[in-house]
Amino acid sequence: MGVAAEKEKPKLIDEKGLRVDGRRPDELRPIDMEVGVLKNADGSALVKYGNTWVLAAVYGPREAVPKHMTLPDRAVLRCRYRMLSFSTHERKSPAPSRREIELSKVIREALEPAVLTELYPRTTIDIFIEVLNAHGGTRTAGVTAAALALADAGIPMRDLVAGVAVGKVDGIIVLDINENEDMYGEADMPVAAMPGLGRITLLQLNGVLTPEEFRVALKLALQGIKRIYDMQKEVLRHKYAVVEE
Amino acid sequence: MGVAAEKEKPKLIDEKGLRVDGRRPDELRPIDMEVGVLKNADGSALVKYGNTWVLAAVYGPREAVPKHMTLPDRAVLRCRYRMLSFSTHERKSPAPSRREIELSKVIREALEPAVLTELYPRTTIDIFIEVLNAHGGTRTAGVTAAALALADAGIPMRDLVAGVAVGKVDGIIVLDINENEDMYGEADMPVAAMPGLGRITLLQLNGVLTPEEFRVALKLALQGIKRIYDMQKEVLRHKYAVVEE
Amino acid sequence: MGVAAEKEKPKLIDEKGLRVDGRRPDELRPIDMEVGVLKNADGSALVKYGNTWVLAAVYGPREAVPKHMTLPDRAVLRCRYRMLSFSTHERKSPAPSRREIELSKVIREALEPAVLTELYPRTTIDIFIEVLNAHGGTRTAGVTAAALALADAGIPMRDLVAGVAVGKVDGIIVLDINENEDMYGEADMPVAAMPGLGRITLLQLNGVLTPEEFRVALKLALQGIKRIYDMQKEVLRHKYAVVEE
Amino acid sequence: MSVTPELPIIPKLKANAILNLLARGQRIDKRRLDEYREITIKTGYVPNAEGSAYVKLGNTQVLAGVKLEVGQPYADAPNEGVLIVNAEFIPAASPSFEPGPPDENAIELARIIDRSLREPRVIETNKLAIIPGKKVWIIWLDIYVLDHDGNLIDACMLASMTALMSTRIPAIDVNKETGEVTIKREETQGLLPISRLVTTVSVYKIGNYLVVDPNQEEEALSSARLSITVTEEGLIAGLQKAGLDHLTETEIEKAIELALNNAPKLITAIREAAKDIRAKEGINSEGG
Amino acid sequence: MSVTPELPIIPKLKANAILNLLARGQRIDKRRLDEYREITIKTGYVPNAEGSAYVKLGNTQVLAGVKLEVGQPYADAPNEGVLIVNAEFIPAASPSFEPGPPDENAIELARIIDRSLREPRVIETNKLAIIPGKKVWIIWLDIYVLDHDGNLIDACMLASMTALMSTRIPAIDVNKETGEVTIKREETQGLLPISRLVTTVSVYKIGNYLVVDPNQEEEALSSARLSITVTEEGLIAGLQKAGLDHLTETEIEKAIELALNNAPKLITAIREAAKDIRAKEGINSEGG
Amino acid sequence: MSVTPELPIIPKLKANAILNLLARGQRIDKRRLDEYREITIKTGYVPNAEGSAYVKLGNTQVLAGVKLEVGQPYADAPNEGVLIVNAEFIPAASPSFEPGPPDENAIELARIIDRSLREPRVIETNKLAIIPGKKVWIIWLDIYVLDHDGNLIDACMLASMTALMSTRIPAIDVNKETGEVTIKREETQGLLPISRLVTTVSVYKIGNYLVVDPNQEEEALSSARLSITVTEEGLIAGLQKAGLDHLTETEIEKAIELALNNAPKLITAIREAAKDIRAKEGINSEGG
Repeated sequence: MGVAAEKEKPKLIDEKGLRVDGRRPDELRPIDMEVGVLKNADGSALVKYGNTWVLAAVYGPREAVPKHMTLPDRAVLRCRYRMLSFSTHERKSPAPSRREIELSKVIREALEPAVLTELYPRTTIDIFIEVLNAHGGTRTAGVTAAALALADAGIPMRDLVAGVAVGKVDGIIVLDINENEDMYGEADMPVAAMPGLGRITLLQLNGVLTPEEFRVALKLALQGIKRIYDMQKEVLRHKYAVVEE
Repeated sequence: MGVAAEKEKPKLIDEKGLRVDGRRPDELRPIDMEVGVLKNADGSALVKYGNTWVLAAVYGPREAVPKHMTLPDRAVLRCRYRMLSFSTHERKSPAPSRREIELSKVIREALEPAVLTELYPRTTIDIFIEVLNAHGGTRTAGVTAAALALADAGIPMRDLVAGVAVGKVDGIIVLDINENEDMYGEADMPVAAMPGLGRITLLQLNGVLTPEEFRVALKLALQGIKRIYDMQKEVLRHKYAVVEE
Repeated sequence: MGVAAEKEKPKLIDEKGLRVDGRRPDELRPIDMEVGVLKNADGSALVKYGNTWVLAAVYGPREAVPKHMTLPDRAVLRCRYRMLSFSTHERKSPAPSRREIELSKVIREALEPAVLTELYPRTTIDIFIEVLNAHGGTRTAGVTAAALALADAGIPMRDLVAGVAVGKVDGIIVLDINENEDMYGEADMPVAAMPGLGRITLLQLNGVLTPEEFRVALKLALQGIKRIYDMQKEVLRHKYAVVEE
Repeated sequence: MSVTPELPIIPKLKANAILNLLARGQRIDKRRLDEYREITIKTGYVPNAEGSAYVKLGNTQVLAGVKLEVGQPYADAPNEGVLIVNAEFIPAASPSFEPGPPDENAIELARIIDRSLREPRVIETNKLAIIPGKKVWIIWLDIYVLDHDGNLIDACMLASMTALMSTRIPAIDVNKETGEVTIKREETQGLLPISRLVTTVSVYKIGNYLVVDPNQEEEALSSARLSITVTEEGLIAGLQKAGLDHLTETEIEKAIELALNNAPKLITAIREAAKDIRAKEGINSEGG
Repeated sequence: MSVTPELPIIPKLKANAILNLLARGQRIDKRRLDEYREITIKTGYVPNAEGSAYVKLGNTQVLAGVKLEVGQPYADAPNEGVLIVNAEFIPAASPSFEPGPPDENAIELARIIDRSLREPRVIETNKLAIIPGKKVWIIWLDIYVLDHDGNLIDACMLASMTALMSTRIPAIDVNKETGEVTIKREETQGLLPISRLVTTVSVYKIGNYLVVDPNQEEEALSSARLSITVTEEGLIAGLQKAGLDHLTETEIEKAIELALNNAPKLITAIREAAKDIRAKEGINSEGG
Repeated sequence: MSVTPELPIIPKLKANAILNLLARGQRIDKRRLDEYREITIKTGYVPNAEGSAYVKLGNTQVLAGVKLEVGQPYADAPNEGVLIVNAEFIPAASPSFEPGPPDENAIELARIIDRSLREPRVIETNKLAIIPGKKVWIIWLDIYVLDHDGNLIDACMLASMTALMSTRIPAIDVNKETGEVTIKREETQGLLPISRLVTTVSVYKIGNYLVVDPNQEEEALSSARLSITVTEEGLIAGLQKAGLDHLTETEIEKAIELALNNAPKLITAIREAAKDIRAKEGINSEGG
């Protein structure tokens, strides 16, 4: 959005109502999920939304080194979101950007309502989210991956959390926007939720919507989240089944 | 002083012997003081010397977080002087400059002789000085404001501390120099003292003076400090009286 | 080596087989050593290999301030190698470079095998190496100086450690390469060892050698190290003798 | 690393009092749940800034200032001015603020305000090129929290919007040969061009209640926050959920309603505060 | 400050088992002392990188990526491209890795790989000037350790060499008047010119035994390491001793032998992995 | 944050001995109260520096070096060279010095020396433009404390002034077309132009006594310090009070007197040390 919209904005919805990558407005990108991809981490997951690839790793609950950083009544979540330097078009400097600092907080707060931290007082649960390739929706794919990694680590949760970004492009509300739609569209709205409980845990909007457009966008996001959530459960069920055998 | 003096130096003393802002050589700028301007701080003060505006806040005596930074026989003073980024003509980067680090030390050492730190062993007294607008004399206005904030916090002192800068401009020794006099003058000498006890606690000189000029300048500074000190007492007395009612 | 070799490479070996500074291939630069050059440090040494001058200081064994950085079964070595800002042709920024961080590790690991750290559990031995002037071979001169400083501090060692760099210039393997030979030569190989025990504690190679050239170079380095080691012992013997008197 | 914060401790009795009142639709300071505290806005507060505003919202005090410098445009927008927003929670403002670089809360706040200004194109940056493609105005918006008694985002947004409304662009000399630009800060060439006004309304969830503009104690009891940016036309121009707890779809709907209802009053307060300065420069303060 | 590290604790029984097996010329995972674990290399792993490679060496996983930017050459090599190597041990990869800037181990690893590429002139940087003396290609090689199960240097070297082999140079537009260069990343002008392949073989001393490619437990028991860079022609192009203990001259000789014997297999693995990409661009992957 | 320092502990007996002697006008090392320790100054100490000086003042050892680089002038002084002063208290110099960036004491020292050189225009920076308005000499003066036995400011000022007196300006090549400047450090074009010599005299208050040039133990007992910069003409060119205690007007008067009396000896020591270098370049060392 914003500045780039001024110049050479490509057509984002064609005459058939399809998007730059051929999707319908309410269609997700091809989504792929894998859990247990790392040996050392207590839990891990690799999640792909099209060309957006995110790796999440979880360590914990574990003892925190500076004792005074723990809480007496529950576990502390520590969360770091960052992009590998070659995950973007222009190389990203490895120094943490203000954007990465903000998103680490936003993602932590998307996961906090789900984790039963009260079961592990005086411990720390570390969540590391690494964007391997960025093509729009990295924070929401990160939430989806982190929730899988938490489950893979055996950390009790109220429900899984899944996320997706909706947007407004060429006046149309669309699901799971990709990088081009993010750059040239009118609005980008990342959402995450615990679908089983109807609880929204992440909500941001960059761009301008009418109140009515907002309502439509939120509904569409929750529908997409439900579908991603079903895939998460399937992946975990499959892994669990394999272990059972 | 220095470099800028080479080019386009304006006349700093006119034919009537008056300064760029119309003051006589021994005249202070209009001075305004207010205490208790912040709700959260234990003590606070806003001090204005003309267009130089400084806010000071004091917290303490309070427990220090890293225990090993306290002293067994008295309170530790911690002092930070800094300029808001829009307080200067060119925007000041928020990263602490070497000048700000030096002045934090100089101001702390101007206040140390006054505070009865021995009454509060193993605690910390924090002094935060923020320059809201800079027009010459920020460090001395900072000392004056910090002393008021310490008094407002109820911290016992041997005496109040007040400060003012004197200078040499167009060959004349003048009181309370402003930014233009500082920039184009020949010398700038900030002084702070406990006037009731005749103790000088801050003395710096940037520029060149003969020994005789120095003596004259020091006397003038001490006279100005006495007047500022009387205003400090008046402001505190007024606040105290109001509380009494 | 490398890039600079492309342009204006000077002749490094003349028709008589002598090097740019007139040395034979197997000749060391004039070497000078002095111990106990600092009053405050527990041990210190100043070592010169030609125009490469290195100062080393040792403090310890001493109590470490953050307790958790000690080891229960032996002393921790802490080592910092750095170049003064005016020690090089272009001014070196005082911020630690990646090269300095790597060499601090390489030098520490050259000294670790020699120090009887097991005698001083839960303590720290600090080694500070300052390059006063750099003209090739600063890391190996640093190892030589640090070993002397450790001995001067009275810290028990299995053997002294001495170091020297060999190199390949104009196709010839030479001892104790200087800055020009390092810059325009084909290979630079710093080596350090405990000669009395036949133990090699530092080995690096920047550049390309055949396996046979490598063997020749290593032998030459060990010969040079032996000669430097004899000087180390002489300097310590002399100091000890003086103390005895 | 973002880390679960330690929540400030509110004495049990006080906490119960606040919650019991909320159940009856009341606040400890007698306000309604959807009511802001008294707002004081002073423009032109800092003489050396090109624009500035001091805001007192209850006992929360913040200061926003604007400095203009000449710099290079971004490669992908060569003819547009550049906005850079920073926020700092100075340690004077609360016993819980530490000296040092901005933490995640200050960074989040600055980025919310940045997006709230950028997305609805509040500043007409396309009018801020000096030498197209080479030199443009850089707008440094710096925000300082001086005293923290809750609802910092709204207070800082009010101060930021007002500071921008009252920003004067200094006169410049352009050296035609070298392309060097000299700023003459003693003269002005007019006001910063503003296309529309925006504000934020932050809605806090305390227990099961939604309130606006909490003081520090209420904020400490809140479990989630939704900051909603609203334009003068009533469009939604930004959202940010924060806090350890979730929101339901119904709560979000209700929060949006609270925002749309409160925004006009806040936008009026900004407009009033900037009126004199904009009138003086012959520009009407009704936005663009 | 470089500080003596705290060694990871290997249970006594496990340690004894490993040492007893070594005495019989065996490893806990049935390998010979001079045998590498299974190597998987995937090229072109990261779509947004100009070149990339994922390497799995046993359970060690690393990812190397190459980004090309346009920048200024060094003053002393005005017509050469510039290589910059960074490595990061991400905290996901091991419970012992901390978030934050690279520590001395990551810096040492990056510098070993940098020198291993630079000294034998692996990249033909002299072909990477765009406007001689003014604009050249900057080659950013960034290496991430994703999962640490020992022998990071060799795994990272394999990934780095393969990533470079598979790097495509984007097309560019040069503005003749201003000298400004625009990168068009969607098009390519060919592969990064590579003159020769190199690899490292890191030999670890455990007790009195020398082994290659240890897993994390073996590595924790090792007292010294010698990393040896070998070119495809069998030249030694770099050495780095590390660890708390020494090596004897004999041990060094033996380590060199192990390196020369193992290098060809590793170089073949790189060549194989990059074959398809280099074939597609019409360049044979046999090096230069 | 500037924090009250923990004072070094001097054994009670030693402290009493020092104070009792002072009462009788004596020092533990037999000096008078107004007497400096032996001063050794070596010029041209560091071959790679353009100028350098090693100073030993009693057991205090410091090293100052000057590097010249070509850079841009400040916008407000386009035809003047630029002086940048840094000081570092290396951890080798005292058990109380920590590795890391300069602390407030090192920064204060560097800034005192910077002002002492800048205010009386010691360096004729107006002669140091290369291409007016574009390229000037940048004078990097770096000061290292090697061994700390008290009175660092005066030792560092002596080293700095002497290093500048002995600084040779390298030859340069200016490319007329591009305006690029190449430094040829192997040749020299003359000495750095110096207009006058300055020194500092730091007066320390111990109990009720004023002394100059304390060793570390005396310094640890002192409660305040006044550093006075004096020019060769006997003018006061800088003052800096430090320490936890105050000074009275009378004490300040007396300190000034001590400074004016001691300065000529120190300035002579600098002049003597730099004599040979300045004579060799055909410039008389009597200042300007």
